[in-house]
Amino acid sequence: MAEVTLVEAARLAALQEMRRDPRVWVLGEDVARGGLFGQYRGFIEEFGAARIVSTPISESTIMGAGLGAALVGTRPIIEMRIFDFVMCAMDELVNQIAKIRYMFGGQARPAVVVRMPHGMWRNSAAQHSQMLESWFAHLPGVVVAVPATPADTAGLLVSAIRSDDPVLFFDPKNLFPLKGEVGEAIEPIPFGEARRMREGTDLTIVTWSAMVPAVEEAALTLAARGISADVLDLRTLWPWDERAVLASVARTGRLLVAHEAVTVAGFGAEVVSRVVERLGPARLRRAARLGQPRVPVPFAPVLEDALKPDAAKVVAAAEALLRD
Amino acid sequence: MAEVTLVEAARLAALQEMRRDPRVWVLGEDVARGGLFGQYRGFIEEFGAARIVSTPISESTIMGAGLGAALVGTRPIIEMRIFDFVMCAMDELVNQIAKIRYMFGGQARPAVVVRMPHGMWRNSAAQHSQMLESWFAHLPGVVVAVPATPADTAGLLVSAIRSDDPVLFFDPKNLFPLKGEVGEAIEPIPFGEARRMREGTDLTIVTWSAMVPAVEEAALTLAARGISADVLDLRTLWPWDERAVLASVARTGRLLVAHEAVTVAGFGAEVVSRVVERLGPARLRRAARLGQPRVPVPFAPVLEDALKPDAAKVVAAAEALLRD
Amino acid sequence: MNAGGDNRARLLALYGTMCRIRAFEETALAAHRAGEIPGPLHVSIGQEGVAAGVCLNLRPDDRITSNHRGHGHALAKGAGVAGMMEELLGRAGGHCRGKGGSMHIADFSVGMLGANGVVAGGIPIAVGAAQGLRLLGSDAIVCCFFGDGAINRGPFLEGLNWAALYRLPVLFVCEDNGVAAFTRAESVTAGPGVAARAEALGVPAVPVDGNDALAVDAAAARLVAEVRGGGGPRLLHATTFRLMGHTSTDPAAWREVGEVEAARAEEPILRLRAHLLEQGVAPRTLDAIEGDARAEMSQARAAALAAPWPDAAVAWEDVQDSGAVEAA
Amino acid sequence: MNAGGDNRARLLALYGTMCRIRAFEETALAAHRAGEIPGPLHVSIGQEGVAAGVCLNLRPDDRITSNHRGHGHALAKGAGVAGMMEELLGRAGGHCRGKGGSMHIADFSVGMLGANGVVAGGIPIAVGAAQGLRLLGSDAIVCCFFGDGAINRGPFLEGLNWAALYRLPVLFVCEDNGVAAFTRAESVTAGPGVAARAEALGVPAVPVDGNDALAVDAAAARLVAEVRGGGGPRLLHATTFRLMGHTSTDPAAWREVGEVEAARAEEPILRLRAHLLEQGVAPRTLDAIEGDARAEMSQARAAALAAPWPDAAVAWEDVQDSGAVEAA
Ligand SMILES: Cc1ncc(C[n+]2csc(CCOP(=O)(O)OP(=O)(O)O)c2C)c(N)n1
Ligand SMILES: Cc1ncc(C[n+]2csc(CCOP(=O)(O)OP(=O)(O)O)c2C)c(N)n1
Ligand SMILES: [Mg+2]
Ligand SMILES: [Mg+2]
Repeated sequence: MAEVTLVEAARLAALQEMRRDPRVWVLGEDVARGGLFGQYRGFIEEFGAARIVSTPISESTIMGAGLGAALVGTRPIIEMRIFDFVMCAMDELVNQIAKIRYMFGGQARPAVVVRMPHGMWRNSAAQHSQMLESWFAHLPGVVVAVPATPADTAGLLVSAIRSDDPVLFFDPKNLFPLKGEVGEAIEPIPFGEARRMREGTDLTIVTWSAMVPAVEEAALTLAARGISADVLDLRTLWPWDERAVLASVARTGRLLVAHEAVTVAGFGAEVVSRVVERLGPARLRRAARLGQPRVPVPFAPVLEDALKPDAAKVVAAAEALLRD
Repeated sequence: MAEVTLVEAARLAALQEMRRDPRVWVLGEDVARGGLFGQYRGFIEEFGAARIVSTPISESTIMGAGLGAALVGTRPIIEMRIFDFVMCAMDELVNQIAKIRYMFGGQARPAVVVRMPHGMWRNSAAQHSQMLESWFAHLPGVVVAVPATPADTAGLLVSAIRSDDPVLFFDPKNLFPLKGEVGEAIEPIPFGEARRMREGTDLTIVTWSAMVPAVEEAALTLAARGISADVLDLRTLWPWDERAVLASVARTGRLLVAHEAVTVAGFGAEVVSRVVERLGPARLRRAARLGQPRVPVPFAPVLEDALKPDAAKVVAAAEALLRD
Repeated sequence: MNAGGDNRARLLALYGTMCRIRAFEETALAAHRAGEIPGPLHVSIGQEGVAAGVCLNLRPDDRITSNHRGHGHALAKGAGVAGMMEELLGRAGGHCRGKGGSMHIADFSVGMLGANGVVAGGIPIAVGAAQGLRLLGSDAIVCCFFGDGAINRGPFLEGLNWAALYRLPVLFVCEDNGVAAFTRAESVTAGPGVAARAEALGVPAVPVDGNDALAVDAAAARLVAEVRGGGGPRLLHATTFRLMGHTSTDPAAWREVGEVEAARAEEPILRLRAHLLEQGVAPRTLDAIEGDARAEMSQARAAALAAPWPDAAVAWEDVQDSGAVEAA
Repeated sequence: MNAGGDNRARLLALYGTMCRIRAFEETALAAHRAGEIPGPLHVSIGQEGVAAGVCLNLRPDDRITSNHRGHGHALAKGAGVAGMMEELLGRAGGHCRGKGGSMHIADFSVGMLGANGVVAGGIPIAVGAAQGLRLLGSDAIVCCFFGDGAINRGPFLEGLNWAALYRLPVLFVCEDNGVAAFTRAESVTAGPGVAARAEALGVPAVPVDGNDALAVDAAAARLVAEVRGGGGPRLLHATTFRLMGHTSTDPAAWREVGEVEAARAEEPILRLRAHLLEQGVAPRTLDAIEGDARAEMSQARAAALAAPWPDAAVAWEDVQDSGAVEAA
């Protein structure tokens, strides 16, 4: 077990899988230089230019070529640099990758991993800070991974690379420096299993990705105030661990979903709705969501901070949920 | 008042607005030939090639050029032909149009209408049948219009053309032949006001776009079985008429949201969550959503029918909601 | 090209493929009119020379990508007719289990990686397939078919630049029928055309009369050899004519008077037939080939019509392994 | 170009603009290092000749679009410095009220339609703006700045084809600094280059030494006249050199030894200065211009530093008119 940063954990996972399987390769901008965040540092030396392909600024083709290469039996890791740039490759992702297995009646298996570092990060403003993971939970044909710790990032990336499904892998770029333990041999973590961050009895908090540290902090504050939160990090949004959430809310009767993405039509809505449908309103005393207002991400720190969901807002939302 | 088809109602609305305001113009593929569905029939003769611009198959540029033209003070109607093709223009829509007013601190007003005929239509399969309207409710900076009748299509299109906000206008292509009354002078319909399709007391059904006729039929069947449904067609998803929904559910205590789109993370989740948050679970006896399973749209009629939410499924869902 | 008997066999094979494509699509049109085929149907009648001439030069393990007008490409690459016809009719035995239909016809077993409902959608897939094949150590190549309308979409530039950069084994084939849907190519395409665009992106381009199947065959033979030999990508610019409307329901009323009639005289099957007759092939040999093709396709239609629909349960399959499909 | 006194005034104006751009960006770099400027900062130090030489030929009602490296374009088009500096520091008085920052710098009051965080994002906007201007009966033109990295994205092809097709008044300016982020242009760009690509799309292209501000001015004067005269779009291919890293935090360690030093000798401000001295302009005149520029920018920095932050409430404004913003 070594203590490494989240971005290094991701690097180690990709490294392990590329050593294990010669069909795995990487394509994206600047990947031969290690990638924008160093997530492929040293790969070009070990795997060469045939497997570490630094590409032109051609997002449509990065995505579409990854798909084509998967159709002949390789297993590409498609690196999108920053999530927002995937908007330049949506036809390839939404109309092609997500549908090709179905549309062709199972003839094709687009076994790609699409890596998309997402979320707010160092005041990068509206075009470099988006979190639209809920879009892809709504899109049939893809797995949606939203890890938040070094170990989960590593384990889920291993699963993603080994999966025959296309996996949309949302690297939490603001958490890249976060440290944690990662094993020598990285074991795959199954999709659809939440991680219980904390056991509690008063309310259930469900979260994922960049919000996880804020929720962790909030849970401590709440504990200090005598409020015991049961906290789940979903880790993947499709599939997602409905069972764990239902079991928790069945006990606590109160549900708060906290995510960095915009609240309106965010994945929090799915979680709340599902709980209402499955448990029935009677077994739920209160439910609420915390996310960004429906506003693009601004540049100035004072503005970004005003919108960004943080620990204090989680605490306030949790306390409000208990006041009735 | 004349009885016209939905597509003709849309044509009349655009015609009226183009006559009223010389800054309004249309760009898209084959629009000089009247558009794929005849929604611009006769326009080239009246307005000429400067205002009815038949373009290359260049969706990125159709969208982006519309934006640029708005920035200098014209009011483009951006015709996307079929919704799914907007995937080729998502950077221009999501990263540019939706954000430009905010990102530039209010200096710019991207007053565009983006028309995107969406939904299942004559067995067009996975790449020509999508309904992803919930994505855009989640996207700050845009209005989302999802009309379902000739009158609403006409009135909302007039509002869209006059709006300084970018309006994403989802033409319900499967309902184009539907007939209804449209006034001589088409009055704008405000965004965010639901249309009450039917008054009732036993449950609230919320719906929009292509699902509206199926829900109408279902409500009749339910009535015949002694179940009285209060039915709302939202007409726009952002803004949406939360007030009308809350008032209705406060009376009925039961909520069914029915849409053609995939249920998971669809806009139905937002409606249910909002009702739970606002009314509190105690005032809600049951809630459920009906939509497509999380599956791409298949080609064969027998398969499409199996997945498509229809009147019978609405009836079944409503009855299930009343069984407790 | 080969000489003598070999050459004659090759020409007859070419003729046979073209007749089969024509017969398949005429049968499909009739089936569509009869209400047996739902959904949009794009036929390539008049363009058969390109698909047949190019694919004659491909190996079974070579791959192709196609566009919305893909029946000809699929048949020429060897796709099974029964599975194609069943697919068009939405039957269980279709290559795509009835989930794709005409616009998504595909037969991976013969390297046909799929038609595409998005114009230019096949271009990045083709370059990636070529890159993947190289990584796997194969010397198979990829042939990418698209229309003149596709050259105004971004992926054309990105894909050709990419293929040239990595010297990928891709043969791009632009089937230039002069129209995109209902719009004439010259009214939406600036500059000197597809070949100049390709050359400016580092992809050598060769023009050919796409209605002269022999010329297509010869040009493709040369280009396929160059591509397979490691010379990097090439583009074949094949001019041709779409004798029918954009879809089966488009009367193409916007054509000029006499335009289609004039084009009929230049259509590729007639031309190859004339050549073969000149070469001394007996008319009845050719009639037999045509007749066989028609019979094959009629039988396929009848068989498809008698074939079972897919089980409704099939609609929930082939989505993804992870995660339930959340039945409605 | 004008001769005699007029010409000298023009050259001094050019020199002044370049010095102001340099001073602005050096000041911004210092402010970034000092922690006053958050977020990514892309400076164009070494490339000032292009922005200054081109924009000298534009009218106030002409429009420009820019990319992520937009300070020079904005300043050359006349954007207010105070509003720019406040924007970089995220202050209330920024042109974008602190919502955009460096990467989204914009000043619509002078026709600067915005920098762009997406490579090639400005291209379709520029062509549309030109189409809109024509519809409104204006003879203003649009100048669209982008880097060599943008020519591998689809919008380059689509936008140039579009502009040529409709003969739109757009001057495309490719600032070719030979690198895209951390990757050399030649390793990602196939074929003969941007000019050939433009010509293949029907857009006449002219090469220029972008570090020779006089040459840029002369070429731009000619092209702007052609574009405004209704000749349709043109492309100016300006070769130049980025003296700094990709962003303010990139040490550009991947440059070859001596590469930057060699380039420094060819940088555009030095070159124009040498020319002006040769023409008999007194050194102190030039020193004064430089000094004024530095002073202006230092003051702007100090003023911005003292300026108020935006109210938090501003974060909820400028989204859209319809629909509440649903405060968290
Ligand atoms: C991205 C995209 N835009 C628009 C369409 C609608 N469409 C289908 S085929 C077609 C014309 C294509 O023309 P071309 O590529 O020349 O092929 P052809 O039909 O002539 O064989 C259009 C516009 C589409 N399928 N995809
Ligand atoms: C679509 C997209 N892909 C990637 C990026 C990340 N990125 C920002 S600038 C840049 C390099 C651009 O190179 P060039 O256009 O030559 O401009 P230069 O930086 O040299 O001025 C890249 C890759 C981006 N902003 N947008
Ligand atoms: Mg064509
Ligand atoms: Mg560059």
